[in-house]
Amino acid sequence: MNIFAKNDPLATYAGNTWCPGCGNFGLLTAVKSVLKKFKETGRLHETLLVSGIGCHAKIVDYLAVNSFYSIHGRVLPVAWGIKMANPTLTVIGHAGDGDAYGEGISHLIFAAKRNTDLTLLVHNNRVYGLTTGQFTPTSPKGFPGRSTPSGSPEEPLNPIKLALASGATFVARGYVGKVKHLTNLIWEAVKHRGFSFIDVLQPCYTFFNTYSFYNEWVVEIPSDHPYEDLEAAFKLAEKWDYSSQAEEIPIGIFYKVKRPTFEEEALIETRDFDLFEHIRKFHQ
Amino acid sequence: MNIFAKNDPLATYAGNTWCPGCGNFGLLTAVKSVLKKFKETGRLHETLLVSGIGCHAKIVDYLAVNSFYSIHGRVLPVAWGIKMANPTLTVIGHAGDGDAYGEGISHLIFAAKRNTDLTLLVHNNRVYGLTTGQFTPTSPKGFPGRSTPSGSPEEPLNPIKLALASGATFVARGYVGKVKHLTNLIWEAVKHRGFSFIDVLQPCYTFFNTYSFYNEWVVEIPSDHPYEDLEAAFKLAEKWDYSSQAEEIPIGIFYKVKRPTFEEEALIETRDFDLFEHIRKFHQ
Amino acid sequence: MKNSFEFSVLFGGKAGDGIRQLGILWAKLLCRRGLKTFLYDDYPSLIRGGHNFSIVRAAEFPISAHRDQVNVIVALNEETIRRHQQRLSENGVVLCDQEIPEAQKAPSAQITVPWAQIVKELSAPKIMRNTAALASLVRFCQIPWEELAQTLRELAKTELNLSVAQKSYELSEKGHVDFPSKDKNQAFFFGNEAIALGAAAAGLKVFLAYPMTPASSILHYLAAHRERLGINVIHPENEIAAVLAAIGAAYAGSPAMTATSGGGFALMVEALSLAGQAEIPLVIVECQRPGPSTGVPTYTMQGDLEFVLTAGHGEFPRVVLAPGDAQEAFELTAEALRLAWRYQTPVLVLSDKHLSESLFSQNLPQQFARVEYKAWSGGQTYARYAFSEDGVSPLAFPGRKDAIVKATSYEHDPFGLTTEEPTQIARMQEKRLRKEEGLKRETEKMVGVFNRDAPVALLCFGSTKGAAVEIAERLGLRLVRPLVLRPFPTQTLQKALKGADRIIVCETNATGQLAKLLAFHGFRVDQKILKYNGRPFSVDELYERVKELL
Amino acid sequence: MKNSFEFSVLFGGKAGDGIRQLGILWAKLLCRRGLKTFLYDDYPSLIRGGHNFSIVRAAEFPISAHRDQVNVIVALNEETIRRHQQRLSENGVVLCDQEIPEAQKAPSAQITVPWAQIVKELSAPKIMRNTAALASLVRFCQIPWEELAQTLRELAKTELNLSVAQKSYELSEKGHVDFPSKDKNQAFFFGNEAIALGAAAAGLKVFLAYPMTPASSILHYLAAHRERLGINVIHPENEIAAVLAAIGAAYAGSPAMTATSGGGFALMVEALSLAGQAEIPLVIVECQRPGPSTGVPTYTMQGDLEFVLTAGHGEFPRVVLAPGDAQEAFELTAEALRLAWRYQTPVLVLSDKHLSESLFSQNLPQQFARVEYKAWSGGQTYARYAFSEDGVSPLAFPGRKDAIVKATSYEHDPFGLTTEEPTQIARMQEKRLRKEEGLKRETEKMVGVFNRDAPVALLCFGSTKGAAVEIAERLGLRLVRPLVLRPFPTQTLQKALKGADRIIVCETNATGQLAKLLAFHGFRVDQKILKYNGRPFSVDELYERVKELL
Ligand SMILES: Cc1ncc(C[n+]2csc(CCOP(=O)(O)OP(=O)(O)O)c2C)c(N)n1
Ligand SMILES: Cc1ncc(C[n+]2csc(CCOP(=O)(O)OP(=O)(O)O)c2C)c(N)n1
Ligand code: SF4
Ligand code: SF4
Ligand SMILES: [Mg+2]
Ligand SMILES: [Mg+2]
Repeated sequence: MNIFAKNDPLATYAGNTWCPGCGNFGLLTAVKSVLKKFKETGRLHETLLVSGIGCHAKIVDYLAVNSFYSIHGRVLPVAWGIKMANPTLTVIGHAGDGDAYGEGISHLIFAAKRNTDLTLLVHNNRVYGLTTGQFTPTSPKGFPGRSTPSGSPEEPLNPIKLALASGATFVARGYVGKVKHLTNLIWEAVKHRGFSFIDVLQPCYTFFNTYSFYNEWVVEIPSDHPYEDLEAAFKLAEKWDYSSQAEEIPIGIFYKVKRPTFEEEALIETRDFDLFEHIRKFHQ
Repeated sequence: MNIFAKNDPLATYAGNTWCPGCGNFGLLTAVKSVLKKFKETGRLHETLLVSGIGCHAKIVDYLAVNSFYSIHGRVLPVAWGIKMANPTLTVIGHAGDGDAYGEGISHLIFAAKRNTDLTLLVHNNRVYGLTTGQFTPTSPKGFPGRSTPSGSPEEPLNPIKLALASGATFVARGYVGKVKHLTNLIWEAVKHRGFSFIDVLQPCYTFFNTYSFYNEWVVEIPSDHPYEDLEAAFKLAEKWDYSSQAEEIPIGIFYKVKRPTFEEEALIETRDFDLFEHIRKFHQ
Repeated sequence: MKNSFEFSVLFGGKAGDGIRQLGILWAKLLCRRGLKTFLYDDYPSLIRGGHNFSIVRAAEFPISAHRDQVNVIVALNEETIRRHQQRLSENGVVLCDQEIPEAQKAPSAQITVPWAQIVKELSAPKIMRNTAALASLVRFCQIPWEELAQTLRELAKTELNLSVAQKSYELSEKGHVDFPSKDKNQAFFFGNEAIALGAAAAGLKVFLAYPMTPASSILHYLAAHRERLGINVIHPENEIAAVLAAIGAAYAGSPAMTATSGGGFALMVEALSLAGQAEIPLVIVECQRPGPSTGVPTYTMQGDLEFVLTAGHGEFPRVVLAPGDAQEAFELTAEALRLAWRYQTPVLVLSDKHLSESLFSQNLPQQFARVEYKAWSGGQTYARYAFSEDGVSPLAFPGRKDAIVKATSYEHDPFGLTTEEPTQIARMQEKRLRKEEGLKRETEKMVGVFNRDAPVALLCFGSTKGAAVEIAERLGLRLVRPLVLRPFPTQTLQKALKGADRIIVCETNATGQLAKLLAFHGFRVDQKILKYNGRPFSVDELYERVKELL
Repeated sequence: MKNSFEFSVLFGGKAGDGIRQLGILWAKLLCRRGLKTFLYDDYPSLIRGGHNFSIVRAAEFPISAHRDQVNVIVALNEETIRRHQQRLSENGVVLCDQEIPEAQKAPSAQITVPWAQIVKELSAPKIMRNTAALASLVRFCQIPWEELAQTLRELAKTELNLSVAQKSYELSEKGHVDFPSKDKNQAFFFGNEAIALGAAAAGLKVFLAYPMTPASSILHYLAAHRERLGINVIHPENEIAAVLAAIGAAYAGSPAMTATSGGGFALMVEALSLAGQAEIPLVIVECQRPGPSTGVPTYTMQGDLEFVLTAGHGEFPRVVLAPGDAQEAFELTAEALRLAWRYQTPVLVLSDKHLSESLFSQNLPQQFARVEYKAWSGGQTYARYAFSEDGVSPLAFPGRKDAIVKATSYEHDPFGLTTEEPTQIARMQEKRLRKEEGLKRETEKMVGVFNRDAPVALLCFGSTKGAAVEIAERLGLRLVRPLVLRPFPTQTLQKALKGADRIIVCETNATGQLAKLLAFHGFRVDQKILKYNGRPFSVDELYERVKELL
């Protein structure tokens, strides 16, 4: 027996259990295209996915690559530890919005601050999917989830602004309705040295169907956007604050700069040592 | 026996154990002045302090007012819960920088997002004081703490930017070297309805003596600053990024706007109910 | 089984077919007829697709477990028939949609009705096939249309539902079952609803929880009813915030609770210890599911008992209560709040998926515990942690003019100021631990005993009650169930087990945690029946497992 | 005590006076003379002020505990004399600064030296009074100047230190002690240094920790030596990140560890369970301090034993090791890494403030455990969770061309893909739990026994060893110490306790957690000696407490 699906060397035999119409399918397609490039250059075994828990996280069961299906909110520290052990791996994190912006928000801020060399894709459906439809940090105010049947009382967070404020060096937004654009974004993110963050708009067909809303308002960021200008990025991020109204929802790269990575700044080459010499020197 | 110090109705009999020269003394003075105003209007019993764990946190032992000496990183959720039970209390949180920006950063973001009606004073000495001198999220890169003897490998976080990006409605910076200015800031923060955040520069005399650095660079924000302009606030916050260089360290209010509080938006009047009527209606 | 009417129906289909809702409506309809019902729900961790099924058992006698054999299978897809037809009893019938291709081939008696077609014709959403199926079942059971109509009117609420039901009712055929009807309506509660109501009845005022199966429905229920119950219901950023805000609320005077499953509880452990030190009345509901870690999120296991018994650093009093059905869930959750406030210490209610997400028809007691506490009567300087004989200090809340209320996580003196002085440290440890005496006294009697004199004793805790109680009756066994697991009710158990020749422990975990706990307290355990595949015991399965040992 | 030389000195002053450093230098100097030393450090949770003291005991025989009586008090302030003079033995002497006003009045023999003045004259920082004091002590003990000079040169390093010392040495007077000198240097280690080195020696490559007393010095030591030891040492944003990154690192092939105290460990519990399910070799060091909650952060208690034994939701194998001194700390931490990797499951090392922050002079063993694992030999499709007889699956790390390595928190099939299927769930639970057999076999012998045939047996674990071993020797008691607490070494303990008339358990907590564990495993406990004021047993105190019972 082996782990592969019948006709697809990138897929496992695990049956897909996303709802029909789920935005995760588009994301899966995009990620697969990126993995395919790795496969073509014989580097697929050097890629690794880390996921949280939630609908989004099932993606690692579907893909025949190295993966760590971790726990809710902890994609980033697990991925970080993996990089400590083996900085040559290309690590892509898959988190939900509950995952990355709720339970695990602290790690997002620190991954950005440290410029850890990995990519985080947040499958942002603005709802807790797998736990059947509660409001998340990016749900619009008034969202009638199961924990807030008369409407969420909170304004949403804007994760783009948060990532910018935390020092991320690659900040982008994608949309599963634009798979090709998303594929390119992911590819750029993976190539970027340092922490690459993509908030991926991923409608939840069952609990928060936002397709037509996004289709109406999503606009690609023009290529003359000043990618290295933090204030410009912040301004662009303010165009849409994750509410249920929009005039324009920019997708694409908001910000991209070079900064030394955590791995470059903090890690040393590990090696063995002579215990008894060490004791003679420091303990006698 | 009673809890009061001999000659000071605002102080307890607990002996002060901060190091001579500690910046916390200035903060204590400022807080005391504010509490004094409450005392004068007969409302001291309606004030309440919540602290984390660290040198900063000892402040609650020294003050003869209601307090909850909580655990490391959890000032804000405890304070939030207190407000749920009794929204009429004036709650002031005292956190360390390790506390608020490390262990407890998630709660800071959500207190800001929700606009919970309380005040958070971060005693930001940019070092873990009580655990004897490790680098914190706001230590400058290269800081030689006990966990990073050859220098911290990370760029500091800018908590002002973070609070702004998270939706805080009152964002300020104070300095213990300017006690009067600080007292006013705290007073303004306490009066503000919603989440008021003050990052207080508090030199740690023992592990990170920054007095002369701050004395040199601290500049009060001019009163014509556009307090309601988020982008202006962000720009001002960028003047100093918590590194060991500065050209100007603005102190004062960066940002201040009105927004409904969590308590207004989310809380209901609690009351008793008739169980058997409820059962007849929903369970039969 | 008893010589009395009982009837089981299995409803099966894909997630998204409304299987659960279908089972619930059927169960409720029967409750309104005065029957006792029990609903067991089996579903994988996904939102659409996969295979869901619910078994609704109804009887004239009290039940709180399901059986493997069923009288009717209501199949919304072919897979249901394939997976479950071996469960059909003699004369069992499959009700299914005409469109199911396999239908004709299945060996058992079948009744097909054009549910999909009905729904289509009425332009109803596809999920309303479940209403159509319900109508066929109702018809098959010779239950009058009016009863279904009324149930739908009250519980399902849309007109379209009624039309679909009516059409399907008309097109369906009668069976031969004679469904009894009693005078008195039965109340029905999911385990988690009973927990929520128990807390509310006892005086809960603040509830915080982060969603986690199988605890989430406590949050959903309380959120839906918050105005009615007068409770603030908050979904915060994570479990740590949930428990700490509950602590803050309790300190400031509001009875507060949180609920979660094992992984979320793990995140609350630091705060649990804080509640112990700061003497905060805190109630945590822990709804177990199979671990370790994420494990099998929508299934059941009693694998966290040892964990909750000693979770938290340092030593402090705590109570762990383990209800076995909805009625106990209600009573013990109310009691949890009472004990937490009476003793100012954390109390845990241990549930599991099988209790939390099964539907019971039981009546709730008229009498139940309520929050009460030793209030400070004013006078001298208030000392939050004043020494006292029973270890409990008079309580005042911040905001009153005559008291300074200082709570703390540090070791402290009576005023709540930090101490590092050795004698003070020891005295305060003793003060807190002294509460264990009162707690022990108050909980010592909390043991369920049935058939007190039978020579073979079956022991279990929590949701295993449902199956065990029937087995005990059927086989004439003694059934002994500790309802409190810490403090452990040793003396009562000793009495309850007196003269037992044989002691058999049954529980749904792999290492026999209750058996270990019994051994620790000096009890002999002769045999263990363990199950750890994520599924609860059905009556039939437990019967076989016990029979093997006798 | 043995009829052999021993000598205790108490150093006291304010935090910030350099008391600890002073004690350490003295201890090290004596170690270099070939004496055995033990340093006990008592300090409140503050940075400047308060009252700190260290007791350094030195002897010609092995010791790992302090005594209450001391031969010399080195007082950097008056308070030290007041607080401690009752500890002085007959002929004891107080060494203090001329400036101390009370000095003259104290009843005991005193030698005053103008330390403050010396420091001032040499324009040295005030803290260097500690060096001056050390020099007076050295002089008093008739130890040649050259020895002090060399120690200072190597350990304190500044010229100014030397000048201060020299001046003070000259101005101080000789006493009458004849301090022995042996050939062989003794090595010296704080408990936490031994833990760090044990891990490093076994093959640690990634260490992550968030500071928390009394675990922080593991972080500080490893951070200071990271280049030398070739280990990545990282201080992350919180304990949750620490443990999860350690898990990530171990999954990717690097032996990883984290260290914390009870409150921090509480935050790691969710991840502990993950390591159990995902079968990750994870080592966590838990250095206990008095709880509950923040408790008394700089003091000691053995209050977290029950917590660590069963922390985590669900059922999975784990090991809990409890060293009693530096040598055992080294050996058992190395063993922890070995076992974690051999069995791919979490292993805990349980220390406490008294072990972690005391200084021991002991030699480390030449032989010690190292990380080894069942490596995958390639060939067919790699299955991370392949079934095997001992429950351990061959290991491969992500990055190799021939393997897809999938780790998961869900219940899973051999490839690591999610399963909800009942048979698979049960089989995987069994697979993991099967590791307990091997673990049991490998750890069963881990019991320390002394005076095997004595009729009265003293039982203890962890840091209580130091005092207990001396008492056992002095009173002719049997001493039995489980070094592993899970799996519990029942058979070996049975053998070790065979024929014991009386079993006395001593531990530093309020509820007798080791005693409970023994009872659980069927052992009779006749008497308990508990201490829970945050202070460890001194030799003298334990002697009195045991004597009372005999
Ligand atoms: C510590 C913890 N808390 C709660 C849960 C329950 N849980 C599982 S998935 C999930 C929500 C997932 O939402 P999101 O991250 O947005 O992912 P989605 O399902 O929407 O893709 C939660 C709360 C958990 N597994 N662990
Ligand atoms: C969960 C937890 N982790 C770690 C600690 C140990 N600890 C106590 S104080 C402190 C650092 C405090 O630093 P900061 O918050 O900056 O406060 P400061 O002492 O500088 O005022 C730490 C890490 C703790 N008490 N609890
Ligand atoms: S619930 Fe939403 S996010 Fe989850 S699989 Fe269904 S459509 Fe996708
Ligand atoms: S260590 Fe620093 S912050 Fe703490 S009391 Fe001393 S000077 Fe103040
Ligand atoms: Mg989501
Ligand atoms: Mg600090």
